[in-house]
Amino acid sequence: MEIGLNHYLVLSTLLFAIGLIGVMRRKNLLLLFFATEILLNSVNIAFAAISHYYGDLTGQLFVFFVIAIAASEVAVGLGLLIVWHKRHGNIDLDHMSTMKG
Amino acid sequence: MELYLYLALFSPLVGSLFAGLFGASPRTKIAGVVPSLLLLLSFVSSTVLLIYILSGGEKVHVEMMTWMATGDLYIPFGFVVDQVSVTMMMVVTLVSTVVHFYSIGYMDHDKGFNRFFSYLSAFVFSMMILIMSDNFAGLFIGWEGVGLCSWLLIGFWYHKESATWAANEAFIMNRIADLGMLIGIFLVYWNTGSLQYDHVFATVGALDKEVLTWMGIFLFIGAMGKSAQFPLHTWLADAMEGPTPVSALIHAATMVTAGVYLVVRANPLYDLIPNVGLFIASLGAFVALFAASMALVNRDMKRIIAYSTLSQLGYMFVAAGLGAYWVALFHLMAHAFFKALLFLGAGNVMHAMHNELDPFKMGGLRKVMKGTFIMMTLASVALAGIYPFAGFFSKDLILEVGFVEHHYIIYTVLLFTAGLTAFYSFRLVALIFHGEERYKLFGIHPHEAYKFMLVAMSPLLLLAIIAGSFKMTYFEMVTAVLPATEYHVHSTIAYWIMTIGTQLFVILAIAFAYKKYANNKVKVPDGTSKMENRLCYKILSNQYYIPYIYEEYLVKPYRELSTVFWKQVDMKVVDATVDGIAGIIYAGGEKTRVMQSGNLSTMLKWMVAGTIGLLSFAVVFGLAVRYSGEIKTILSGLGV
Amino acid sequence: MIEPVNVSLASLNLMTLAPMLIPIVGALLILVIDIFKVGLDKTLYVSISLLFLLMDFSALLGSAGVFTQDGIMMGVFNVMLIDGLAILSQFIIVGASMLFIPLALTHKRFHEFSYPEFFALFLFMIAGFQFMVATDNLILVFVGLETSSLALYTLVAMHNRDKSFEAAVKYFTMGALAAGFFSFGAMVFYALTGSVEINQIAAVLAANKYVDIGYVLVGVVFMLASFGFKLSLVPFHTWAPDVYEGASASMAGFMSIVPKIAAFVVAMRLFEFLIHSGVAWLEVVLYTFVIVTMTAANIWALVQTDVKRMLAYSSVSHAGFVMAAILIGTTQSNSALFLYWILFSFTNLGSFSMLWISRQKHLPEHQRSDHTYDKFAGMVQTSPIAASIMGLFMLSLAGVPPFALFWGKLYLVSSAVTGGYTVLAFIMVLNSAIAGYYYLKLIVYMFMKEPIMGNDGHIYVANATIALKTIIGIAAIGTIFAFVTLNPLLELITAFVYNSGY
Amino acid sequence: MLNHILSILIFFPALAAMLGFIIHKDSIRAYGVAIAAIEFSLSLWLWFSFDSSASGMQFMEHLPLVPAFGINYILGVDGISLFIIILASFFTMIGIASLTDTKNEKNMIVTLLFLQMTMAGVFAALDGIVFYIFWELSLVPMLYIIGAWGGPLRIYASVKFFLYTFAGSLVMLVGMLFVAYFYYQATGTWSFAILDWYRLILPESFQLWLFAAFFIGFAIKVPMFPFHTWLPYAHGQAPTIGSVILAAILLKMGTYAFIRFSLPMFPDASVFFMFPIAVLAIIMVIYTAMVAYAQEDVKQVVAYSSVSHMGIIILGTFALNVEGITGSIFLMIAHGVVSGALFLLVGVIYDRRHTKMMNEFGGLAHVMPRYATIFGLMLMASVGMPLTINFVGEFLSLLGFYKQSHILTLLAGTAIIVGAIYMLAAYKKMFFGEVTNEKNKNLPDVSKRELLALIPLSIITIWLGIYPKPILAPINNSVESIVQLMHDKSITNEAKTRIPNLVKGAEIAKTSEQGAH
Amino acid sequence: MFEAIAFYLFAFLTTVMFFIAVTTTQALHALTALAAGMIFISAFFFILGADFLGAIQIVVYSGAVMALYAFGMMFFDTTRDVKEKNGNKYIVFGLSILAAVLVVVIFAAPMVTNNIVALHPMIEGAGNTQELGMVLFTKYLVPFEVAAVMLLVAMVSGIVLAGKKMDLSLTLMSDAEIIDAKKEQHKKVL
Repeated sequence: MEIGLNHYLVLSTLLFAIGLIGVMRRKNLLLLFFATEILLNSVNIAFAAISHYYGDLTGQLFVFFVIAIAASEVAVGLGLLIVWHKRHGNIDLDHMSTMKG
Repeated sequence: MELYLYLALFSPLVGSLFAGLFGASPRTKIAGVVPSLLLLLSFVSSTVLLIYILSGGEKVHVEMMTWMATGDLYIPFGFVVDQVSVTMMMVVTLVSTVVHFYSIGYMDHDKGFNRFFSYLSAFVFSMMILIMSDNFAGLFIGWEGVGLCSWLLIGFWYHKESATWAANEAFIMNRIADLGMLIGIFLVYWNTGSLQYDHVFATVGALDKEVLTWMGIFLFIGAMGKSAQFPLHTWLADAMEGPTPVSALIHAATMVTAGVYLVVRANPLYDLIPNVGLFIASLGAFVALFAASMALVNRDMKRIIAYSTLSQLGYMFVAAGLGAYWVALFHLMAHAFFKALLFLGAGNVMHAMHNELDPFKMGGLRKVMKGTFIMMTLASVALAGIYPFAGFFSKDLILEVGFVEHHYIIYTVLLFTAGLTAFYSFRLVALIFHGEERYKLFGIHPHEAYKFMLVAMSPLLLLAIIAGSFKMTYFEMVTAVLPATEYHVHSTIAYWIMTIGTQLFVILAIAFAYKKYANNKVKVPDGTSKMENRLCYKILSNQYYIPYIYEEYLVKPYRELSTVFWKQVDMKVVDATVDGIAGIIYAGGEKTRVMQSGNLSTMLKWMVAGTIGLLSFAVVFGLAVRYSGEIKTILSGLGV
Repeated sequence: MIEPVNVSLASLNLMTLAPMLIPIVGALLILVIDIFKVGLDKTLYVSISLLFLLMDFSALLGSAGVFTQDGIMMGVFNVMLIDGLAILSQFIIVGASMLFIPLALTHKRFHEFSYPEFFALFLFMIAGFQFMVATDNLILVFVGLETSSLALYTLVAMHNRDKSFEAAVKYFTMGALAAGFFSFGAMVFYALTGSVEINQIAAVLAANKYVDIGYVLVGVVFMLASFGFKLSLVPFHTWAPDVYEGASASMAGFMSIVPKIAAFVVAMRLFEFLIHSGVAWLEVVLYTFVIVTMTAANIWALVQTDVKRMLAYSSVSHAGFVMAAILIGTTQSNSALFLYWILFSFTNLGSFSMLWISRQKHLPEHQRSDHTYDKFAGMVQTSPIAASIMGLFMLSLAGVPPFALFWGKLYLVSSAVTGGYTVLAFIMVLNSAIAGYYYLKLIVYMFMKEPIMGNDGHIYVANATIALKTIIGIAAIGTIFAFVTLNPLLELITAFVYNSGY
Repeated sequence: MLNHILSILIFFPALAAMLGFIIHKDSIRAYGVAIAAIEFSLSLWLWFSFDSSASGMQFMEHLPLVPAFGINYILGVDGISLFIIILASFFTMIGIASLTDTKNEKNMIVTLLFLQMTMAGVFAALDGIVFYIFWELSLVPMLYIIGAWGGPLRIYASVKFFLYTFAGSLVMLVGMLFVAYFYYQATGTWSFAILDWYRLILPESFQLWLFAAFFIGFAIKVPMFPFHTWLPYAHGQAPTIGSVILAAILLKMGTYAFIRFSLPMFPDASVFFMFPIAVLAIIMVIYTAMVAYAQEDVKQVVAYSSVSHMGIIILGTFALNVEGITGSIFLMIAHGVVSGALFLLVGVIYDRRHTKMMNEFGGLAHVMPRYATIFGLMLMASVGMPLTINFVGEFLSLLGFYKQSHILTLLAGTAIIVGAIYMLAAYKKMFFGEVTNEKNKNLPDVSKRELLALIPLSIITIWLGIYPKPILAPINNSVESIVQLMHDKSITNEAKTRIPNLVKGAEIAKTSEQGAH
Repeated sequence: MFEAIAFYLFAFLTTVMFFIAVTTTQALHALTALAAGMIFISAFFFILGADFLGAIQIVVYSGAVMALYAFGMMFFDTTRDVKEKNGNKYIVFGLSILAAVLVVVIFAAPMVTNNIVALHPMIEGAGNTQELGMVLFTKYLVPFEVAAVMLLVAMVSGIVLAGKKMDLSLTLMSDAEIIDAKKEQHKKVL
């Protein structure tokens, strides 16, 4: 049973879908950020797999940059959460709907 | 001669403007005298022109300036004085001069004295344009102009609801006819390429019969309105709300005859379409009888005379329709004299009776108003057509025309109408001047009119008596332009039988009228007498219920439909659609703005949902492309 | 074994980096200054930023000159791509930024401007956008995008009030999701073609004759979702109104222009070749996007009670309008996109600046949000000139000639007509008509209603300084006299776009 | 200076308006009157220097605006536009002169001067886009006039006015872009110049679509049934001066545009749509006349009467022959004068009583005889009495259309009946009868300032009714060239026969003459 | 064979871990599951021969990012049960499953693409890290530097946002309050 590129792609998609579930159902912002990490990670697997099967390094480079981006996002995201938490004492997004319409 | 033409034409205008200057100022005699004198000038000029024409002069034709010119259309202000128009000019200027002078007295106490003369002279001016114009467009100017003046004058006492109502009715009814006229003019233009009479009548011969028929019909529709022919006749009786001199001038002598003038003027056209002519004649005969019948029972002095006018107009149309244009014109002239006289007399009576119009409330006035009595009686005699008064010559001639042209039904109708005419005319005279002095019951103290008013009326009296003697002179003159058919009953015996028979019939009718109404037993009817409750009386006194029908089935529905159009259609359909579209868009915004709930989770869901939506579409599309071959096979297998 | 690499410096074409490096240097300079001396006034930083932006602008002029002579330039291992699109969009980015920066010099003090970091982040963000547009490598696009986005989230939050935090968090979270979509999309393209460079992708796909259309579509879907977020296409637009409301008015105006033009350029690079290869699916989808975005945003804007939110929806609608250019995909439409956006930036920045100078710190009781319509009632009576200028911007946004945006609409609709999208053209103009209503609503409030009790008109200019007035003046002049510069502008844009192969 | 007189006519009032901002509000009226008078004399000068015998464009100005996209600033007048420009400046002048107490007078006058700019611009523009600019721009001052000085529903009315017209003209804009594109395809260069467009011969199917697109824009402006419902609101709510200019000039933009754009550019489509449009026009005439009859507010009567008259103008335009088109252009001017005057008259009574409901009045002829007289004169002009200005136009329009259809003309001709009905009814309600309302007993008659506006209008009404030639002749020349152009351009046989060939007709006449000799 | 077993094993493990991470109500469980998932992912990298990525995956994600999150969690005090109102679970799962199914439908199909030319082919005999370094510092030098800028931005942002200066909002203070606050600050400094 040969593991082909498609296997990895399907896996990546499934993980991406799990990430989407998290994005949609998490109300706690911190946990919601977890889900976005899952999204990026799932893509990373696919990139690495493609890179592997095509014998091309670009995919791995992409992963490299994605990881960097994910790290930066964490920094900014946590920064935002901290300010919000300082003011409101929670990080629940249901409390965050003063603007609408 | 051009100078006289311009004098005749424009002096009424000057008079009108002069009086108009005083329009807002209080009553001044001068505002009445100057226009009257100017009209006299116009009359004199017309006379000069008449003499010139009579002495065999060429017709006077001037083109003052261009009015409208565009494309191939060229309409000048052109005026022509020929045998026909000069006759009309004479009639118009004479009657209006008389009426003007008369009005100085009649309107003496009226607040709108100045205004009145302004309108009246303006009317004369319009009438002059109507008859002197050398083209249809000019005719139409006059046509509408007299309509306007008629509106102003009928509604002269604008504080009276009935007067303004009648004015509007007259104007609108005339407008209906004017539309026909306008269409007629369009037809003329597009078929002959011009509106000038000489050019048009020179070319009509070459046109299709059908086109000519339509032309004739539409022009005649115009004539029907102005001359108040059935079914556009109701306005004339209502127009009696205006001051009596107005009725005399406009609604008896001049304006209402414009229709006849039009048909006479367009004789080359109508000669080519005898069918239409016959229709005109038949309608004329019908109106003659129809109007006379309504006059029989009416209880309004002026209305009776108005119906009489209507009836006589019917006579004229019979003549014109049967091609006896000169006869029609002759009767027009004669009628103008005695009918104006009659009206002015009625005006005197009204003045005396403090605007009381019901002849049943008068009686025995001959004692206090001798002059008026004589004049009105003579005018009635002329109207009835007793020899040797004017009416005899003109009216009997029309009967003869009917007989000679073998339209016996028309002849019979007209003959019968002649009897009716005599009856109602003398019913009126008898009720007013004879019998018991019923007016005393109402506490009125009648008095004779000013002397000079009677003097002013006298030319008309004279002409009502002697006009008949001009018949041959007139005939020779007009036939230069009109078909010179002489109408003679071939058998002399038949002629005498007819003439004498008619005279006897008329005299009998007069006698009957006197017998019935000139005695002391006449009472003011109170709606209880047996006769008043008869069906035919009711029909007649309600004018065959025509005004009622118009009101119920035309005016009211129009008003209601208008309201429906406004409130239901315009507001609730057209406008509501526009607002509805806006409303739907706006409501769409209100309804869907909940999508923006402000909750981040919802927002994320929307994003994901959008992506998924796109994905599903992509998958469907991708699969379709990938399996396009298979899909095609399946579809073809299914027979698509 | 790995061979040593020999690269000649000349072949790197380092000049292509100059415009991006300038703001980075500026930002670093600001950070350094701040290290040495704390508490310097914001005017200093505004001037420095402006100076560096100016240098950036002149560097761009240089690039433009080179481009007109030599055509498209690649640089630094062919990662940098300086073509007409890149130059034009950078002009817009830098130009709009130059208009934005002086808005920091408000009369009242606002939190963000007390940070030197604000200006540093701002310049970093500009550099990020510049990188984003000046490459066709999806990696650099992604990195540039994230650089600028992260800075932007922070800038929004630095306004330092509850609403701006909320806005920043919403923006950030959705941005993170969009980043996920972007990487997924890039992954699909990479899987398909083994490349992350758009030109290369296009070439490979064309060589394969799009056999894997399903894969392509999946990639396109995720890219669309990602750029849909950035361009605020419905239904990915939901952040826009909230973020605009939460951010300061000036920042909202900035956001309505600069990030979007960057995204437009990338979208143009990415979708144009797909459209031209006859991917009917994409055409249908973009068509739907354009129509839905225009219409839905319009009808939502209709029902807003706050001017800023209305302008937010209006910006969404405008983005949809301009998206049509990408759908049409002709040289004329792509030129129209830039023309439209240049004119739009003047007008929209102007109108947001007008809101900015009327910004209150403490709202009276009857006023629910910062810029309710009521607030502007009867403005013409108390400050007629301000009202006239605001009215001018509204008319321009509505597309009333001869004001700036009319010409953009004209040219864009014309490109729809020329491109054969007749129905689209009609839908576009009808949407302009709907949009007329909400712009008019503000005019109605300003000119035809009576002021609310106790409004002496001071609030409309409470925040005004010479700098702000100058910016508004520039915007107003640009809006009114756009037609003067239209011809050279149009010729320039068309030449640039055409020579870039679009 | 004469070379640039059109530009001066357009931009002088605008510049003056800008300066107007700095003038003290007590002196603004004098300033406004002076500017408007100068503007009017400039327009008269234009008339005097106008060569009436020439049919083409005169005083052309040409300035490239966006040459890359074929947009140029091209101006010019011919007989068709000349008089509407004069009329516009005239109405601005008397409008300002007769302005009664208005709050924010300064804003009003400045707005009016801006409006004057846009009006002059619309009629002088010979470039599609320039035309469109002024066309749209004219909405803005009118929006402000209605919205700021109007009645209780003023905001609804003004917004409705603006959006409705705006939406329509946007559709028209798409049409223009199409034409420009077709021109581009045909010649390889972009051009929005109307005179260039005239040279473009389009296939019939394109013509139909383009005609429809232009039609929506124009029809809303005119306004044609069923797009007319903004008008009663606009008129009902607008202040007097707004109604006057709206009725006198702004509505004419639509009908003018039909003649300037639709007819010469799409002759075949014009013929194709002639009957449907004629039917719409007839509905306008009769239906709105009936609606007018049902009104309770005298201003609404006049407003609906405008729609009714515009129906005749449309009908004349689509007669597609010289008589009809000349008539319709003349009627535009005539209707401008008359309806303008009528709105002024309504304004007079509104100023006194602050109501326009007819049942509030009655017997005014007693109290205000001069007012009643002038009103009566204008009423008669409105119902098309010969020797007043309206008749010439109505007569020619109907005459022209009669060539195309007898029945429809007959139906349209009912205008003279239904028009009389509502007008007379309204006049009767207001002026006749006894003075019943106590408030009306002591109303002052027309004041001098009001006469200042009304007398000239009355004089024009009669003068041009009697002697329309000075206006008719230049119009005729220009119309002849347009009709000839239409005939030459038309493709279908239907159009060739419907649109007369003036040249050929003349030739035949010549040859037959020679034959006769 | 070994590869297949490894793939399925780790696929199963990551899926489960991530699933737990998005569904559990225990924040701590979520964090742990996420960290575990990340580490399992690095296993894929090793399988696929991307050793360098595997290393930084563990270092950056499991080390840095997870540490940050753990810190955040303590700061926000979310170590206890997380109460989340989830009104419409079906939408969430429906959408996600639909997404997965849709993509899988396409991805399960074989790619027919055959024109792929490796732009940066793997080099025989060089270590993964070396290879990457080669490409990163030539071709991807600019993105690398930009990424550095990005990290700087993130750092500055983090500092600014989490900094004390954000506690007082000049935006919300009137001018007078700002002056007062300044004086206060001076005192503290002195």
